[in-house]
Amino acid sequence: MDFPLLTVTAAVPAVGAILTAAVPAARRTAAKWLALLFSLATLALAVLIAVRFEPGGDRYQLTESRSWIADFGVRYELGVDGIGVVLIGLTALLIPFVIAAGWHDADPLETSSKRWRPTQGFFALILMVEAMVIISFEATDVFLFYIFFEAMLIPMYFLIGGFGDRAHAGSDENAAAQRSYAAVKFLLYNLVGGLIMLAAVIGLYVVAGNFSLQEITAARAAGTLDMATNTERLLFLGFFFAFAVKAPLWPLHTWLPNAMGESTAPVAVLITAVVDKVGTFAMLRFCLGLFPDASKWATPVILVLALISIVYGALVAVGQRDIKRLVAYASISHFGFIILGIFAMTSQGQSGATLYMVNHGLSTAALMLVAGFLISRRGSRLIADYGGVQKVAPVLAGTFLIGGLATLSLPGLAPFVSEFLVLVGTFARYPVVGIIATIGIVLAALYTLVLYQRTMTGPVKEEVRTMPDLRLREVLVVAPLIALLIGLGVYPKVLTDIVNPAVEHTMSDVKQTDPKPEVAVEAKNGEEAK
Amino acid sequence: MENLIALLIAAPLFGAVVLLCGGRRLDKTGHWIGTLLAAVSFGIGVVLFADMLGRSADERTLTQNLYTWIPVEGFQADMAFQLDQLSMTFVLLISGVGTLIHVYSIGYMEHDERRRRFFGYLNLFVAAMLLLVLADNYLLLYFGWEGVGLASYLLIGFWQHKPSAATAAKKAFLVNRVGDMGLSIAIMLMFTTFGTFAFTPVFGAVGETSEGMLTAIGLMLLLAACGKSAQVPLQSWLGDAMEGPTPVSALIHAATMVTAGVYLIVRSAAVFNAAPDAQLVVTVVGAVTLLFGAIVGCAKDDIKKALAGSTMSQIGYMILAAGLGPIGYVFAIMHLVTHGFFKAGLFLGAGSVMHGMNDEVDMRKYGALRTYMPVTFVTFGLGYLAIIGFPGLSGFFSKDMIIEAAFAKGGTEGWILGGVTLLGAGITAFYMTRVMLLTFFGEKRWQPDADGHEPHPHESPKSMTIPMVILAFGSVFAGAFFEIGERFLKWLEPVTGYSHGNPPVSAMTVTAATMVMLLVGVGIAWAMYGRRPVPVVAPRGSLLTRAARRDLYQDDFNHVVLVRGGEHLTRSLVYVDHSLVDGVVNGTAASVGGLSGRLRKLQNGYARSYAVSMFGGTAILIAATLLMRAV
Amino acid sequence: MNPVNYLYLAALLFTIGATGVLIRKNAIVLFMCVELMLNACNLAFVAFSRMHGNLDGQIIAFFTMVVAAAEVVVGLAIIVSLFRTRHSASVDDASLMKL
Amino acid sequence: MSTLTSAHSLWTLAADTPAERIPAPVIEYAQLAPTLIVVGAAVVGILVEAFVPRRSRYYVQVFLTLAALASAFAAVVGLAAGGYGSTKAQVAAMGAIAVDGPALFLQGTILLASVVAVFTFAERRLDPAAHGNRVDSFAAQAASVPGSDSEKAAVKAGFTTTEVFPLALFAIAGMLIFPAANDLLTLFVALEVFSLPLYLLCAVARRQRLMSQEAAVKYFLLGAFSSAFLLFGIALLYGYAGSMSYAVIADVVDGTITKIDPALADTMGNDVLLLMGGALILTGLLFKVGAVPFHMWTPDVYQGAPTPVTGFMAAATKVAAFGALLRLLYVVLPGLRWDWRPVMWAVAIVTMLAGAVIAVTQTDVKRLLAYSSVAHAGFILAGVIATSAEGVQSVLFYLAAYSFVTIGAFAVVTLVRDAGGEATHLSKWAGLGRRSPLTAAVFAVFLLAFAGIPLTSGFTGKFAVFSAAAEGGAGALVVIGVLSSAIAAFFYIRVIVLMFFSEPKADGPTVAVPSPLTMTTIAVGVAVTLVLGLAPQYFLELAGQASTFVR
Repeated sequence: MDFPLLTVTAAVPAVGAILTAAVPAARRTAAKWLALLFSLATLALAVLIAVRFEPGGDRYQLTESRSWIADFGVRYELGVDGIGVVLIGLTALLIPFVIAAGWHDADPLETSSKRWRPTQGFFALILMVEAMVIISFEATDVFLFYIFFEAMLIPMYFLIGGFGDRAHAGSDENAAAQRSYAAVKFLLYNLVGGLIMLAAVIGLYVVAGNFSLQEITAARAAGTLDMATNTERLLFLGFFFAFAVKAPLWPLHTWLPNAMGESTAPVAVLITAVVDKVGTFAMLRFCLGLFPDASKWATPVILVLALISIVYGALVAVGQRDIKRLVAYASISHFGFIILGIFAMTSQGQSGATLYMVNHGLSTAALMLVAGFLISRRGSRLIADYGGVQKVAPVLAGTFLIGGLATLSLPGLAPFVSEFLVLVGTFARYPVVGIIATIGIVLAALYTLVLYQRTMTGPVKEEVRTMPDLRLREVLVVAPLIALLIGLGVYPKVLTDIVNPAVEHTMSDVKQTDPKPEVAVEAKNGEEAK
Repeated sequence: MENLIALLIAAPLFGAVVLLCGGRRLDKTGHWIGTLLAAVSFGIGVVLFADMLGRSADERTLTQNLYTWIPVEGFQADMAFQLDQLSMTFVLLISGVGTLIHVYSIGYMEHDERRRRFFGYLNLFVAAMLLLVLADNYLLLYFGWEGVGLASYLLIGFWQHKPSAATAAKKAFLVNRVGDMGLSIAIMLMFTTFGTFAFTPVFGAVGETSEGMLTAIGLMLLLAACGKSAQVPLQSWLGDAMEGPTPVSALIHAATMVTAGVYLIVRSAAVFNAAPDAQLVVTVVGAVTLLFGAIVGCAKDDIKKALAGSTMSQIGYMILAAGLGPIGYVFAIMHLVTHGFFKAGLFLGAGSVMHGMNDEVDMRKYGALRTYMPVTFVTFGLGYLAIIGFPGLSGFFSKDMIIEAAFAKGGTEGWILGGVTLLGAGITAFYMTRVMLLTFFGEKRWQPDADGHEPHPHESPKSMTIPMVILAFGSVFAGAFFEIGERFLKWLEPVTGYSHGNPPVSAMTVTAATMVMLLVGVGIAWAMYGRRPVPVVAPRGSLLTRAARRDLYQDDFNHVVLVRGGEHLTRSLVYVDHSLVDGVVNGTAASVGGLSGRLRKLQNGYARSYAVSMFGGTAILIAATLLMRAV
Repeated sequence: MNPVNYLYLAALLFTIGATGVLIRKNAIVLFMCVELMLNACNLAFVAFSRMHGNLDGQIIAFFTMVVAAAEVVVGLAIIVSLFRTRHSASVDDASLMKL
Repeated sequence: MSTLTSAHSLWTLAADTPAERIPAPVIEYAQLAPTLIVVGAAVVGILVEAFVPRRSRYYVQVFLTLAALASAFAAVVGLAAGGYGSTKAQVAAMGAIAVDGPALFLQGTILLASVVAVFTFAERRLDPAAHGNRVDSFAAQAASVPGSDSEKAAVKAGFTTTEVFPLALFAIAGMLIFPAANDLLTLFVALEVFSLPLYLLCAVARRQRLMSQEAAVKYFLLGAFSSAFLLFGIALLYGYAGSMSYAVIADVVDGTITKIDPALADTMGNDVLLLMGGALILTGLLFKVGAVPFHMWTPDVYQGAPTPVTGFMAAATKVAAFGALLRLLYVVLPGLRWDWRPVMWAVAIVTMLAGAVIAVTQTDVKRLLAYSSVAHAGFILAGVIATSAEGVQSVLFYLAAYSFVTIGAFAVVTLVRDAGGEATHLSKWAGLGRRSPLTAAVFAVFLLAFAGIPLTSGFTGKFAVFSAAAEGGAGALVVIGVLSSAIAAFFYIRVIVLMFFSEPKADGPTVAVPSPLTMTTIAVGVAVTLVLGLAPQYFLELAGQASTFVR
């Protein structure tokens, strides 16, 4: 409580947003650098958090608590557990890449007026989103979380609707129409989810009388706060619905392809790699923490939905004609894995799910940003318009391939670790589910390789022939991501050490223990012993 | 000493990284770096081998634990290696033959502007394969396993501008993925059963669980093996994989990739020994593939495809042997090694032929090449004799052992398997002789290639012929060397165990029978292709021939059922997603809009109608209040 | 006679007034109907005050008259100005704004 | 016979109630100060119209009005500080007017809202000056026919309808009394006192006078109609309880009254009187609130009236009317809770849904806001139904939050103009965000507040009323409310899409640069919206302390 590190971490990008927005219209580049600067400062703070955080220590650390709205029993309570730390890290890490990748995405068109300052707006909004995402990863007060969970929709909405692809199939009005359709769809889906959650939040308030996650969880554990079974289930559903829309879980997913398809690649990354993570994160922290019994009650259905997401998402991805939509459906499939891991209720599953959030963020970022570079070159999102790119732009193709391999979770790249953990974790409790889920790894290979084959290999298309290879800025964006993917793939320990304790807490919230192996092998950990 | 193990992998891996990230500036030197690092790896292997020979049989296992890879509660995966005789064998084979193929490629890929990348991929391939055989737990093995898959994907699809190549690469990777499913499920089963998936503890605990569970694990491992080793039903990728440059085929077929399956099964001996049913399935798969490959091999006119068929069938032998349990493990590996020599030799020879014939692959357009490329002819010939099991050459010993072992299985199984292996030997003799005759004997049937260049065959450069020669030596003497004094048996037995089984017939009889089959096969082949001229355009051929040409329609089956079906499925799902899932949402929105449109008609602008609604409202209000009281 | 009857009368007048508002077109007539309703209320007030034997009701009656008068002033002002612009006092003609 | 006795008793009664028994009334001037100040200022305003020369009238009136409102607000604050809101809450003026927490809170709200509203009344920079005279949103001479020579002359002469200020003051005075009224007579009179000036204010728009007058007529006729219902309800309730005083009626209703004379005993038995009376009074109040099905005047009147007036009405009227409604339901009819709650449930639900649904297809900004105000009435009703201290608190807070957002929004509407005056058709707002980002952004903030997006006052208010309702056991209502606010969100967002994501039209409207007056209004609106969204605690406490009625 000495130095409000968490508040500052969230405040820095917010301040940055305001300053960036204030930059005069002419000084566009200044705005960009300012935004980048602030995002890097945030990254530094996030690293500081990770350093200050002791994995062995209390469940929530660096906590802050101030009174806020006493009449609603709302307090301004912040605190991070391992899961929060890594996700804050992910967010703070990706934003600079998003900004750098979107460097030219928001340069104003000629037709716009003097006072219209899209560039400033674009970067300001990105920072605003970052601030809100970070604080919702930090909030340990349900109301506080809800506020930002909802509020972040607005800047996202403007990012999607206001800054579509320049490179868009079809006429400009048509593009604008599709774009605002996507934006509205995104907002309404999430708003409806959020409002239904609001009803549940109110219900929780009526039942519990305050919003402090720690107090309620403690009270639940101690049995001093007992909810009627049905109440708990209804509240759980209210919360889960909102998170499932955000995540997104089948059949609430259809906003994602539109949103990712119409928005620029960096924004698409922002959506799927950062904002959507709040949904899965909230499932882990709030659904399980507040409503353990209801969570267990709902598990079968949720597992089935997650399975559908995995298989369905992958299959539909195979059938896409549009690169970005394909990636979107791939993400839907991956979110299926994450949710599967969370509700498998095993430490492997949940650690895996948490790692998955990070790794999916990285891999999608890599793949999507490269795809964005590709699209910006050719001016089309249609897979059919490409072919033989590897001949003319080998580096681009190579990075694209690595991104793809990460997406199909090849061993040695980070996603493999998380995906396998999720599968093992699920299998340990629900063998059949686990086996069906493994089909996902084949399908993932299918859509990734199909995408790569159709765009990068084969005879060189005329329009592609003059395509330049990655520029320095672009390489600088992609290279670190790839490095991270490999690094976390061969040495994921850095994350698991932080995450595991938090997961243990979550497991104890839901009063679950890992299923014991049939045969207890003494020499199990003999290797480390040596 | 054990700290060297990591270097085995590190060297080629380093090469791969350097070559792939190095950029154009390495184009000049790239291939040398690659070859060098492969050789380094081989050198270290030899050092370690020498060291291992220096120890007594029971202290030959070295382990090296780098760090804990994935630690989550009970789930502990280590980045740890284990080097025992079995791994050693593979290390030498992989790095040795691998290096030779590197050398060969220097010449073969000379005119390809992406040669640097090619060598990068080759190094990656070697590294992944070494990781596979050195891992001390199944998850790490899985790492190498998929790494091999990736490398094969990159190499098969090396000529990406050819759509066929890209497709073949994709196919190989996907089919392998299906196998990988098996491996990952097997790992999960081990984890839930034993709480670990490291070799030593798992094999130690085998006794403590049910046979059913072990059978399940065994079958899953077999599925994995089928994927990598191109066994029925996952063999379809192997033929297409010939789209890759010939050295790649050599590497895949001789040293890396397809041998992984055999390694997996032999490595998991403990599991299989305890699961007879699984073993039976393994032998069946092996037997079926053995014949399948052989039959396919008989009908192909593409020299590489024919050799591919033969590989399939030879691997079939090994799998079958591995399925026999302690009787067969050693011989499976032994055949694997000898096969590594002669198959590599054969492929390099084929490559050399193609090199001389403007990359023509159709054997019907070869003929009478023996005089034009003598070295190739001789080395290829020796490889040929080795594979058909000509007495004294390596193939003879290793294959003979497997056939004996098959009989030694005992009972009707023994007879059936033995019969199959014998038959296989015969067919092998037939199709290899066919290849030989079509390529090197008979009259010239050369055709100008697409751009009208008349082929004028010539011997390949030294960088290509030298490896061929070395390999030829291997294929001639390896078998004898292993067999004399049962060196190989003594070497491997501590790891895999060995039992004689109960051969119903004496070794001599088996050998004699094999000889007979061999002669029959060669005879028929000579009768068909040696005596009468060979048509340049393949005759329609019998039903079986046509079936064999199309891989016994197994691929068509895949195409119709999986590919077509899959396409339909995805298309319909896309439709569902758009019209149903999304339709519901848009529908609700639209209906709200419609309702709104209808409701706003009520607001018709006439003050009196507003008054009416007020009046009505009041009436209802009063009525409701009274009603509340009434009820 | 029983004061309840006055209530019936009041109710009757009120209903007539209300009906008039609903069925007549001319703004003035509408307005007169409203006045009729107010007077019906007055009647009710007086009757009740008579029943309860206190004067509140009668006092309100006076207030109501005052208010009604005020309403007339405002109302006529508006209606007249409308009439002057449109040369019609029909409320149905005044329906620019709808939907 | 019976007739005879009754006739006789009639006579005797008349005889033996001598006039001197009526006690001399006591008036607590200090506690009625806010109202008195405003009324006084209104009267002075009339005199100003009579005597001050035309040129300087505007300034005098504006000054007078603002001064009056300010001092009235000061008085309210003083009373609240003096503890009249809580401990010393009492009934003043012979039981006619209550001086208690809700009354003071609402009076304060009304006064502040009126101040900012009056700023927009006084705005004279939006329209180009006519013949060198600055003009505001009101007709030069309301009496003259639009387009006639007399009007032209009036414009030439630089006439302005400064009467609007005293009129507004009268309306405000009525509104101040309305929520404080403690007997039915005061309720009725106050209703008329604030309604009549509003009818007039609706009629005096400078532009589109036809619509303005039409709005006035509709408003007037329907208003009169509804007040007739109200009055009849009062009559019946009086008949039931034999008294006008809330306290007495309440006692009669829940049967705790001590002295029961036979006549009362007779009428008390007759619940139909009570229920019908209650229902009719509700009708009257729900009309002012704009609840379905008594809402139909809202869109037309909101659209036709001069926009500053619309803003004023939309904010202040709602506050006053809901205040009166609260007092009626919480003070007079709590005994009847089990009868009116279900009915109000139904009304609230219908109001929320209908308002939201119909708004979806609106094409005119003012009508859109009108329907949204209907939907909001529904939300507030949800808080009313809670029948708990939290309920009152939440409603008070919501009203405060809502009124400023509304005035601000309508103030923005006055800025967007083209040749024909305000460009209220939505299609004209296309691409406003490109032309003048700031205006669009501000309006977006208001829309988001309406939509109840977190970090705005709208969210806090919505959370307050819904949580109160939920605690009152109206969970289903909350769910429906949530759904309808989802629908509502849709059309607010539509406007945002229009402003920011669609290309501006060539003949699009221009955004007038207003004087500091309107700027203040808008600024205050935004400030309140954000403050109540980010740090509402203080105001919630205030509303909480003010949530007990005196009886």
